[in-house]
Amino acid sequence: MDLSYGKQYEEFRAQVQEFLGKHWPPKGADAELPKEEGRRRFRALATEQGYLSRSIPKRYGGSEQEPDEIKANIIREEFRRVHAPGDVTGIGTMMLVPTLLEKGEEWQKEKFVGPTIRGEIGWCQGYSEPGSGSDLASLKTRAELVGDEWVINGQKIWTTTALNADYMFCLCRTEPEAPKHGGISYLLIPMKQPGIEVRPLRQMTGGADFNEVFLTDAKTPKDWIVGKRGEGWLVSRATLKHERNSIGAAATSTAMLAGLVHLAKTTKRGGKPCIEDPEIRQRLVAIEGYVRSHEYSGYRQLTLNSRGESPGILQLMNKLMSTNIGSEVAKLALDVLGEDGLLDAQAGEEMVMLPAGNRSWIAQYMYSLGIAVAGGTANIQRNVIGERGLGLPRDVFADRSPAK
Amino acid sequence: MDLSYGKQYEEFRAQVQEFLGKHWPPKGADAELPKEEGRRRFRALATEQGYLSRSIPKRYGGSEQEPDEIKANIIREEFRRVHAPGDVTGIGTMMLVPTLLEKGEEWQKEKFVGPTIRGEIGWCQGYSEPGSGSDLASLKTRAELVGDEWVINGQKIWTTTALNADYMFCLCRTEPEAPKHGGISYLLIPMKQPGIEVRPLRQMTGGADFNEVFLTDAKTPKDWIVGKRGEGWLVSRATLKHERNSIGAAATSTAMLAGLVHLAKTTKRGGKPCIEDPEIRQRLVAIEGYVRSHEYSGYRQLTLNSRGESPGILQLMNKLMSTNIGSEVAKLALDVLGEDGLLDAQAGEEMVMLPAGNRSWIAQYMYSLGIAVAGGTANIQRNVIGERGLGLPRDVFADRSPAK
Amino acid sequence: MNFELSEEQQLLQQTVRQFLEKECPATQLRAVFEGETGFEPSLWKGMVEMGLAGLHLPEAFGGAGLEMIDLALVSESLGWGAAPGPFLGNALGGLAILLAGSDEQKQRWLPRLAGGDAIATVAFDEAGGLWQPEEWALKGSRTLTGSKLNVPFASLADVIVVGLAGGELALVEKGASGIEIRSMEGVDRGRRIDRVSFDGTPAQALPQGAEASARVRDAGLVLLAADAFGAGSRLLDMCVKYAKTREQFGVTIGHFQALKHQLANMAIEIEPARALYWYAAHAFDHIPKQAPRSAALAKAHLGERAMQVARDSVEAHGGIGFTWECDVQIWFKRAMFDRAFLGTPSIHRERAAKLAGW
Amino acid sequence: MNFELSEEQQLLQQTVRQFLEKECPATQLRAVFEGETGFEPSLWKGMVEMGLAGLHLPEAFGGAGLEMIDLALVSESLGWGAAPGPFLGNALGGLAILLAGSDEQKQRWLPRLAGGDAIATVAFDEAGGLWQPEEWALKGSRTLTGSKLNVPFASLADVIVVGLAGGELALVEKGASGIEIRSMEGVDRGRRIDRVSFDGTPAQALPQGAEASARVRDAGLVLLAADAFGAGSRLLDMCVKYAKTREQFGVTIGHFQALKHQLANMAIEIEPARALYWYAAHAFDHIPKQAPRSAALAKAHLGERAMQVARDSVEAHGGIGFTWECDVQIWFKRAMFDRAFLGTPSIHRERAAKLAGW
Repeated sequence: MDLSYGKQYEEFRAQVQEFLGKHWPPKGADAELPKEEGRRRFRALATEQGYLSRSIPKRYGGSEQEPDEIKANIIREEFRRVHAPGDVTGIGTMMLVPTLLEKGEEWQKEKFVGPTIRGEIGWCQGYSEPGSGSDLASLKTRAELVGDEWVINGQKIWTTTALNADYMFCLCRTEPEAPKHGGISYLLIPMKQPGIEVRPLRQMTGGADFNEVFLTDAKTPKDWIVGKRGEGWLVSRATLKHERNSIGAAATSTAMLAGLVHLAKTTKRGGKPCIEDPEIRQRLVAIEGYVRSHEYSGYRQLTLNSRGESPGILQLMNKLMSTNIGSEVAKLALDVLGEDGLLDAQAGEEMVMLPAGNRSWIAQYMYSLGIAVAGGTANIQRNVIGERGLGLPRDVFADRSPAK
Repeated sequence: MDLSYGKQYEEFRAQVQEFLGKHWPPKGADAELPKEEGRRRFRALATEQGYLSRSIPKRYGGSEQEPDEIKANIIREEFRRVHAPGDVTGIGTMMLVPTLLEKGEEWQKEKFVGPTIRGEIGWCQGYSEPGSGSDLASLKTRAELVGDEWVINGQKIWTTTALNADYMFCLCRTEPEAPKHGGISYLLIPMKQPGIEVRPLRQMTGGADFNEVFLTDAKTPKDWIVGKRGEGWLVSRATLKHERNSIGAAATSTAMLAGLVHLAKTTKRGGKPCIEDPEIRQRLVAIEGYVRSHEYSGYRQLTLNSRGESPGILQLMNKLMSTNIGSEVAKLALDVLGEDGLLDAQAGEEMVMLPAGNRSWIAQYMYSLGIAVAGGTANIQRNVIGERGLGLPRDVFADRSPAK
Repeated sequence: MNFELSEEQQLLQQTVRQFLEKECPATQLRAVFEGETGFEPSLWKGMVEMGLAGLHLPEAFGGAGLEMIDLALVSESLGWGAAPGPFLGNALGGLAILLAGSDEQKQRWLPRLAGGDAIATVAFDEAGGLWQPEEWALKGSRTLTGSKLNVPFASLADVIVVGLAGGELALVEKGASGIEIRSMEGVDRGRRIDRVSFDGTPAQALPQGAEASARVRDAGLVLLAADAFGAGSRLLDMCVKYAKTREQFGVTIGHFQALKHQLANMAIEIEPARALYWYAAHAFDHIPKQAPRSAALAKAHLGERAMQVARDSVEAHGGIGFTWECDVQIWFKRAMFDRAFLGTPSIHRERAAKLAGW
Repeated sequence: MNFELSEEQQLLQQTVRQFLEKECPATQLRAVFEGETGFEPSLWKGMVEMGLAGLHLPEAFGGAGLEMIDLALVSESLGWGAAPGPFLGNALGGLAILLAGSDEQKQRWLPRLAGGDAIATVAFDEAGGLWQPEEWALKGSRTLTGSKLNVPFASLADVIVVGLAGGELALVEKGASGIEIRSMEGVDRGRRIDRVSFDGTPAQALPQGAEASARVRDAGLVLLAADAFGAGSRLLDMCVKYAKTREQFGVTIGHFQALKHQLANMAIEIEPARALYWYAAHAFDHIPKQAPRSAALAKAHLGERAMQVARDSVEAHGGIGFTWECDVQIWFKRAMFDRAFLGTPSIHRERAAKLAGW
């Protein structure tokens, strides 16, 4: 066991630092460029160096590097340290690009991958519908081929970033006659068109991180389909494989704990800091037991992933671990807050990881439930752990989904 | 609302006290009688007075009183106060007698009820089998009519008091061809016969409150059957209606809490009594919240039952409330015990309600799981609350039982 | 032994519920919840006409002369309906004046409170969660200088009962000089809370304040426990209904055993606690020795249980339960108020331990 | 970054497990568990031959010179198999002598301990749960008078490492005068505990005791955490197997979603905690600053988690899980030992809070 990254990785880290020293913040002529242009230039340079878009082939604008989670982690660490622009984040790079690379047509890759990883175009995801939550495959949004266009009608929900997105990758029912999972296609749809209306979806916190998207005779070209007709379900499953970054999940847990400790130190009860209250101390350390378990399990997953080995059941647990920890943190925080538990949540607050003020802890108290939902409800997670992790029988009602 | 028993009941209490003053402990000539004989005589007197066997018709040796849970409660209280022998307890009086009265033949009532309520004969219950726990109706013990005798083969488990019982009331499969619930008959079987072997079933505590009963060509007369052939399931359900005494359940919870408080006061940690530890105090009061809820809900059930009204969902919760409280009490007790958590359970200890020494708290720590099982597992209880209490759909697998 | 509601009491609860279903249905409730003031005069007027404002005040003062249990039953029904408005502060303010006021003070205020011509509230909390009479630090008698937090509907109140050092109580009237009232933007938009600052503000002491203030606090604990029970049981109803209608995988989600058991657990968390607040309310009038501790225990337990049920309710509703549009949020925030107002569960658990002599 | 076991380490665990499956199957295990002494010489001999007795001792003393992580991995495997015997006390006793002993003391004892010619144990606890070095009150140097509780296999030990006031350590040899050893009838019959009383009993101080005792305690915490993880994960295995074979209502009970989710919850309680004890063991040798706190955290967390998993396991087995015949009880009691020995979770949570400077 060795928790340092090891010699050759520290050398790699040095190279990254040297590169950053040279190029960020922009030097010389580049320093004169407008901000966005400067960032664009820097990203281009960093990609040449193989620091960004590492998993993307060169011909689509990536740097096509050997997968190495540890190098990726070092790059994230060093770039963050100097606030240099890293890989463009968001659902486009995280989910659409890997899907296109695996299942898309050549022209689709050429048209969409480059601009997406350069942040020139943004995406949103059209999966969930009001009637289809855990039972996603029961979605009803219809797409009909009329001439050389798809005409789409229906409603999507829980759509983040829909307001600014240029395109949506969307699951639609194109083969009404086909069985549940077989009737779905994976379409790419321009968002800026009359047939699409986006309505922010307000949360109990008062903020609105999500949207509803209403499609009324929305249109998209016949060939803007990824995979064949009726293969949409499989195409969408393919992406799930790319969802990972276990470290990320654990980082959230550790950040929440740090915030909670800070809160307990700075909040007084009966004149004394809450952290001196024996009961609070017991509960804090009890939570930390879970947090460190998650954090160190993240190290282990990182190690195994970087070797191309599977962490097995562990990686099925990340979401539920975060959910459980988030909820315990939130409950203890509410006890620490005392009378401030009467205050309203910081309205419009983005999902808070390390809450700043007490009002954002109230938001956190509510978000800790939202998180549960975002990752599929806790019960779905338990099904996954029980069935895929422990090999227990599948739910009677859950019809076998073709992809697994 | 009025938590006192009210005037006419206090008068009744006075009568009971006066009676006890006269007759317990035995006076005059009775005082000379051998102990058992003295108790028998006293019970006879108390029955004449209408204090014992209140629900049993006079012709079978009872006192045939109007049902009145409050009077029954007062009698229990006063008799307990002076340690006078009350109604004979046990599964015979609690389950068999009510069943016979409702479903039995006249001759069966005459033969069995009197001796049972006088404590002259003892019973055990033959329901559960190794393969049939929550799915009781799947029981396999066979009884075949050979000539004018039933010949019984099979195995029963969780049979309390089997070692001393004179008879067993037993569910046996008599109609192998009939559907699951329809093939069962309710037989009365003499225990003292070569075909029956009783093996004590040792628990994790080391004690043995239960037994296994092996029936190998055990025999019982043709007419020792309650209800018709194949009606055994319904006959056995009928008894369940008679199981109640909500106060009893809550009394257990309050007694456990009292014991726990005593333990926390008398056990020291770091030189100070545990009850001064702020975390222990928080947990104690948190448990008390559940205990008092249970206790006061018991008052309410008593009130409603005494009016012949149904307490509804509350009544379905008594077992699970006791289970949950028992388990929380046990866990806190183990924390209070500290190093003594390393000690073995008081072997052979009967189910402890108000544990005496630390070793019996260890037994309690284990029994708090056993209780869950005894009342049907907690999951069965949750099904009952969810289905009968909240009207949610029945489990897919649980085949409808005819009686409900 | 009779531990069940009388027919009158059952009728009282029905009446309040039916009134709320008619006068404060979801749409109306939401409008008030999202509105400027959180107060709907016509709704309050209706409650006053039902006699809810003076239920616990003597008939001599225009009240109904009923007991704490009756007031608590109303509180449960209001929690069940998440009824917005000043019921709580008004009830406690009136009780304070009744128990601690001079005849003149009673004459001046109680009839108006009972008749809905005036609204009262209580200003107890001081920075640091100092809710309990023995913790109050605000000094002064004829004039007050300092501030109180989390005062329900202070901006609406004609008279504020202010807690002072030594557990004393004083009255401050609407528009008194040097008084400043600022909204604290509370989470329960049906029961708004304000910060009230005094600067040489004239006040009138309640003669028996020191003797009465703890009792007023206990009454508050009982009413909050009752309200929390009402909110929790309503949330359970909503979840059960949802489980019976929402379909996934071709069946109503109530078919899924895990959810069914979660709902059963919610039921066993909340339902038995009804008797806990009943007992505390009964003890308030009939078992004085047990009253303070029963109130603390009921408030701590129900504050916690209802809050947990509220969290479970969001999850039981899936994504939609997390939205503003879903009514769950309104009761969720109701539970947050009931849990924290007059002190969090841990505060009252520790008080209950002390009161038991532990 | 490499936070995974080496092939050697995986092999080590496999070897121990296979040895136990072969030499200590359920029947054999039960025989020792129910037997007089809880000790099976041939089994211990086998472990010694695998090098388990001296795994952490320098090769110079006949040990394998491995690290705490390796010792902890063995401890996990022993917990997994509920292996009866003196491994724990022997390992800690040896470590104490190694860290605190004079060259002569090391020469005298370590080779024999590594070679299985002698067995060591540790006597730390004093009445009142005083397990921690800073709490020890037993005084004396050349001779000891007083008593120690919960000493593993004292009756078996050739040498007992005794904790003294000031965190000092001393050796007492088998049969020393004035020593009295009485069984305490511990709950884990695979790791018997005795009460040891001294009356002018000759003892030999370990020169570096005061410096080493806390570290020996920390080692104990790591080993107990590892053992608890082994026991908990084995219990989970048993429950999953049972859920896949036991039938009710015509299907295996694993089909019931409520049980499936309970098993999933057990898995998420125990499985991630593996990394927690790995980290503590790794820190013991490589991150000295974090070693004490990581050990306390791992022991508190795993002591609690494994115990809860054990309780859940009884329920997951239904009635049969409550019987003596069902193997669950053996691991249940293993978990009880791991939880309480060297101090309950709450003790180490408070220590962890202090060590964080909270």
